[in-house]
Amino acid sequence: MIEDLNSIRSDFPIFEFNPKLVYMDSAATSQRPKKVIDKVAEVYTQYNSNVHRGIYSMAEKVTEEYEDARKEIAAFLGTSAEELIFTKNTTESLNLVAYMLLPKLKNGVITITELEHHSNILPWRKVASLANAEIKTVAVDQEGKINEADFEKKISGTSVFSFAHVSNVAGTTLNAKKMIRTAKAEGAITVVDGAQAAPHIKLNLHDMGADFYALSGHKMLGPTGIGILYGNKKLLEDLEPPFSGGEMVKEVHAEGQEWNDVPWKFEPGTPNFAGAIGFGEAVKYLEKIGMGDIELYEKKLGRALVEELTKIDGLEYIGPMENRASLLSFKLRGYHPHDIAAFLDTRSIAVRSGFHCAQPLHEKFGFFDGSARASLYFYNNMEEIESLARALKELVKL
Amino acid sequence: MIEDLNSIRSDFPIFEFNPKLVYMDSAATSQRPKKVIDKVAEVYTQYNSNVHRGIYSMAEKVTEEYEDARKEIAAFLGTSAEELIFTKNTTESLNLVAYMLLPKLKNGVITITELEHHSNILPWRKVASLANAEIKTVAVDQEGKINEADFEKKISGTSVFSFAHVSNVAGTTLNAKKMIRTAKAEGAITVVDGAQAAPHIKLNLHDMGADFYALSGHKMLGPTGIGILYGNKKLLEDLEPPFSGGEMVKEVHAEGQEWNDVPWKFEPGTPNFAGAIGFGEAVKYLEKIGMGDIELYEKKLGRALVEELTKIDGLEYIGPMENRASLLSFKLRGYHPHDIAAFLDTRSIAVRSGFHCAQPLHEKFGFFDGSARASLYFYNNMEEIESLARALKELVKL
Amino acid sequence: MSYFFIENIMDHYKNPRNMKEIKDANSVFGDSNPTCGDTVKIFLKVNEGKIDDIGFQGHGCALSMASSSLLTEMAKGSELQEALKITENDLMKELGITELGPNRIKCIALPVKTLKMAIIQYLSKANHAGGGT
Amino acid sequence: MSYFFIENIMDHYKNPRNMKEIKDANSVFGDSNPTCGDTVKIFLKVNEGKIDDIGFQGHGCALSMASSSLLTEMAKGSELQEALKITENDLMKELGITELGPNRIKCIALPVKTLKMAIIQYLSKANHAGGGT
Ligand SMILES: Cc1ncc(COP(=O)(O)O)c(C=O)c1O
Ligand SMILES: Cc1ncc(COP(=O)(O)O)c(C=O)c1O
Repeated sequence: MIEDLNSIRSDFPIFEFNPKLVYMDSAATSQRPKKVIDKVAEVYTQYNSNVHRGIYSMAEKVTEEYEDARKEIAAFLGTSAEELIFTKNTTESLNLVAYMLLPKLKNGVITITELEHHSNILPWRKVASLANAEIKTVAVDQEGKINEADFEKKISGTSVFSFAHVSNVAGTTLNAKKMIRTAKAEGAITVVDGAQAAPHIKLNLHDMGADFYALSGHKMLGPTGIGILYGNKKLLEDLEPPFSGGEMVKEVHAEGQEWNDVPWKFEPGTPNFAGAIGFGEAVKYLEKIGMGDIELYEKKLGRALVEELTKIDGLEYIGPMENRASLLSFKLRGYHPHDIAAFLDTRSIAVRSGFHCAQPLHEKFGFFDGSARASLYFYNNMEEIESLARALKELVKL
Repeated sequence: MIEDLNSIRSDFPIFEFNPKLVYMDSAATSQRPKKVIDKVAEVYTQYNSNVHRGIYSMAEKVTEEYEDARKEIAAFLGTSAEELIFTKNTTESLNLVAYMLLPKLKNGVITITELEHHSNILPWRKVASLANAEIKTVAVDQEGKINEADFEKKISGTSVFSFAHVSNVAGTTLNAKKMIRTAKAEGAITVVDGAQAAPHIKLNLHDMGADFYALSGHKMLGPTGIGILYGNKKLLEDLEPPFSGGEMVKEVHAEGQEWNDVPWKFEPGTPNFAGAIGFGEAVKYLEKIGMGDIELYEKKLGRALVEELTKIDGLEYIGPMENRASLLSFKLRGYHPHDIAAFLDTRSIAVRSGFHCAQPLHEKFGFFDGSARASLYFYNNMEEIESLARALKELVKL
Repeated sequence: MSYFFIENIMDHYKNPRNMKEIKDANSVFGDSNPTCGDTVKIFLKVNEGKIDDIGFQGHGCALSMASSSLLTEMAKGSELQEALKITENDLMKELGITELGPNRIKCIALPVKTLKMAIIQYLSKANHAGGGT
Repeated sequence: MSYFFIENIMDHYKNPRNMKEIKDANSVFGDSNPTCGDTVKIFLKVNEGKIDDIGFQGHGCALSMASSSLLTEMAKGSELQEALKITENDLMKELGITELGPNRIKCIALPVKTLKMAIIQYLSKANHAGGGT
């Protein structure tokens, strides 16, 4: 159980540097524990050299650390290491899979949902325009939950189904396993945007059955510039790499080339090896705390967030009342979201305002000015939620 | 003048951690000074939050640092900040520009040279196959220099001309300005792979006239996972972004979207902001030492490398005798390049062996087992070159 | 100091000056900041090269509304050439803000840009019509 | 300790055993490590399920050549089923190497893999031919 929160907070140097900070923007990017920051510095200080192929000692060491990080993350996600492609973030992962699937999309149908982040909308619009494919969007109800009937209808005949596992605005968690089963029965390839799920939920991707799963290291204690695209091994072996360059080939001749094995054939160029190794350390840290415990604790935070904030007069939010992720996107009658965030900043509370890269969803719910979003992680606590509520009440009285 | 080398070396923590290390693999990745390592840790410790749009103080601070880094790098390269796209490495930069230019390549001609790294070959093969374009390859002579007559012949009618400014195997430096002028007179768009030039040469991209220029931060003292694609503003404004997602749009609606201004429309998703800020710090460090001085000093190193190593019986190298970058790719009769590197490792000398992602070039020169490559930077010195030569002589006697 | 505690800003925000439509305006220009949903529309009544009357309508955060209000005050009665010269910095000075992060500058830039466009539109119309009222 | 200073390795490298073509081999298999240009070709003379004679030809670094040489020594005279079981680890032990980085393991893996393929090829041919010599 997460009880000794003080000890957890002291693992994060930013709270030491800024003890008053109430950081509620973890859905944008999380804070990072000392272990991760130190690990990155360790790479640069002790065995910095390029991964793969180098056969002097430092190069062997860094390659080992890099591939060990991949194994660590694979175990964490319930996959095997050769199914994990290192990218720079979720957005690159989604663009990569979209271009990988392009040859299979000719005149096909791509289905997404109304909950998507721009990163899971725009790449599909791009490949749809290249492949003359159609995009269908599954509707959500007033609580931001999938409209089951609409899903059943739209999934039929779909070539690729891509959806957010957890919405970064509504806080809805989708029943990924069930939806994937339905989609696969229709012959669809399934892609999951796990940017907001992987940091908060114990995952087992093999059990879930997704063909592809995308996530960002920086949202789950890792360094910036490192992400993952998980891909089912069989598919990875069959598909062509859309991007190419050094390190992802076995042979290149004046005519023709032979790709490397998976996953390396999808990792052209020098990877962010310090970032990957740091991400491995982040995952170790999460394992130590325990994803099960994190999930339980954050459920409490999510519930408290709704309870405390809905006491405020004129506050409206997007998403379900119950079973929500520990984030809340809201507006306050008479106050522009920017003003809410700017005012909270005077109280050292960091929340984001705007559309959070999900403008169609905001428009659907009539949030034309966007929203203010408080997004929490396991290093937050109940007192901070009370501080947030108190500050908002102050604002309303101003 | 670079004279006080001891003080420079003490800026790099890896030499303190491993005082015997003779690091001669900087063409693969450079070492990083303490200032850069510390800057990355500073971001994570003092104002870690996502760039753009956040309006609380930390988000403002990190956005400012991120955009200041872009300005710093722009000044360093002789461009304006809005022409610099942050990528993860040269390879991503080259893939990005190749896909950006895809719509202009239909049935066109792409010209490259025999000196190219796989990262400047394979992306062009990919878009050539998509656009039904032809690839022409300008030959080099026995010294690894451009065959001028062949260049004149092949450049005619070219849609895109892409070439390595400095070869990572032969050490040849091309006359970029002159070749660009010729290519532009033929109506070609010019792309330069600057991975091995930017770390070593004082650049002024506006003066050079390239339309695009790609480079990697990790080869010039910066963190891993950060690179640059410079693009001429007019072209950047006209071209469509091939990759998309959060942060690179002004508006997204159920139907349609409006891209952000340049350069942001080419930067989908959360950037490697800690990496970019660290890269800004690296460039400041290089400015302080002085690129002019680095160039002069490395000329000396390059000359000494050839002089000392060619004294060894049975050694053959690729590239020009004079005017070479401070790197040497060589083989030694009777010794496989792997054995050379493994033996040098026992003497704490780190060199790379293999094809260095430039297999066609090795094959051209009959180096079918690849080569061993010693690549130096301004933190290397003459004594280290002597140590290398001594160790190779030892090997020959073994 | 945060703009929340600068009286001048809060005063302009809560009691905006010149927040009105001008029916017989001779130039009307509207623009928006799509990333945050802010909108501003400016109405100009120009007479012999001077801004006789100015109004604005809009919708957005306190900063953008207060700066629109203040801007109309500053512009009212001035020569077009003078009004064209008003910058974000002038507004900040008048509002009493010493610094503003990169993500908020655009809240102030929107009304400045919109006024500029309204004036330019007026001038080019006047030009077209054969040179001045 | 680096392999340069392990006598056994240097001995096998400089005086490779069984480095020969076998003209009447009943299985020949060649493979390569394209990333470093190493090649190995293995010749097998099998009799009643036993390796009567074995030869190799090849080209590569000291590690790959020494391990090819040693491997032929280990396999010679053994049952096919036994020879199939030889792993990279066994070779390392015999050579006297305690650890090997990820980028060098493949130098040892190449001859092991090649021998395996030569045996499998022999077995499937034998099978096709109606079951055993
Ligand atoms: C000439 C050249 N181009 C491109 C690259 C690729 O750089 P990166 O691996 O950082 O993408 C390299 C580095 O190996 C290089 O030397
Ligand atoms: C649901 C969702 N998908 C995708 C992304 C994009 O992640 P990144 O910016 O790390 O690429 C985010 C993060 O903002 C997100 O919340």
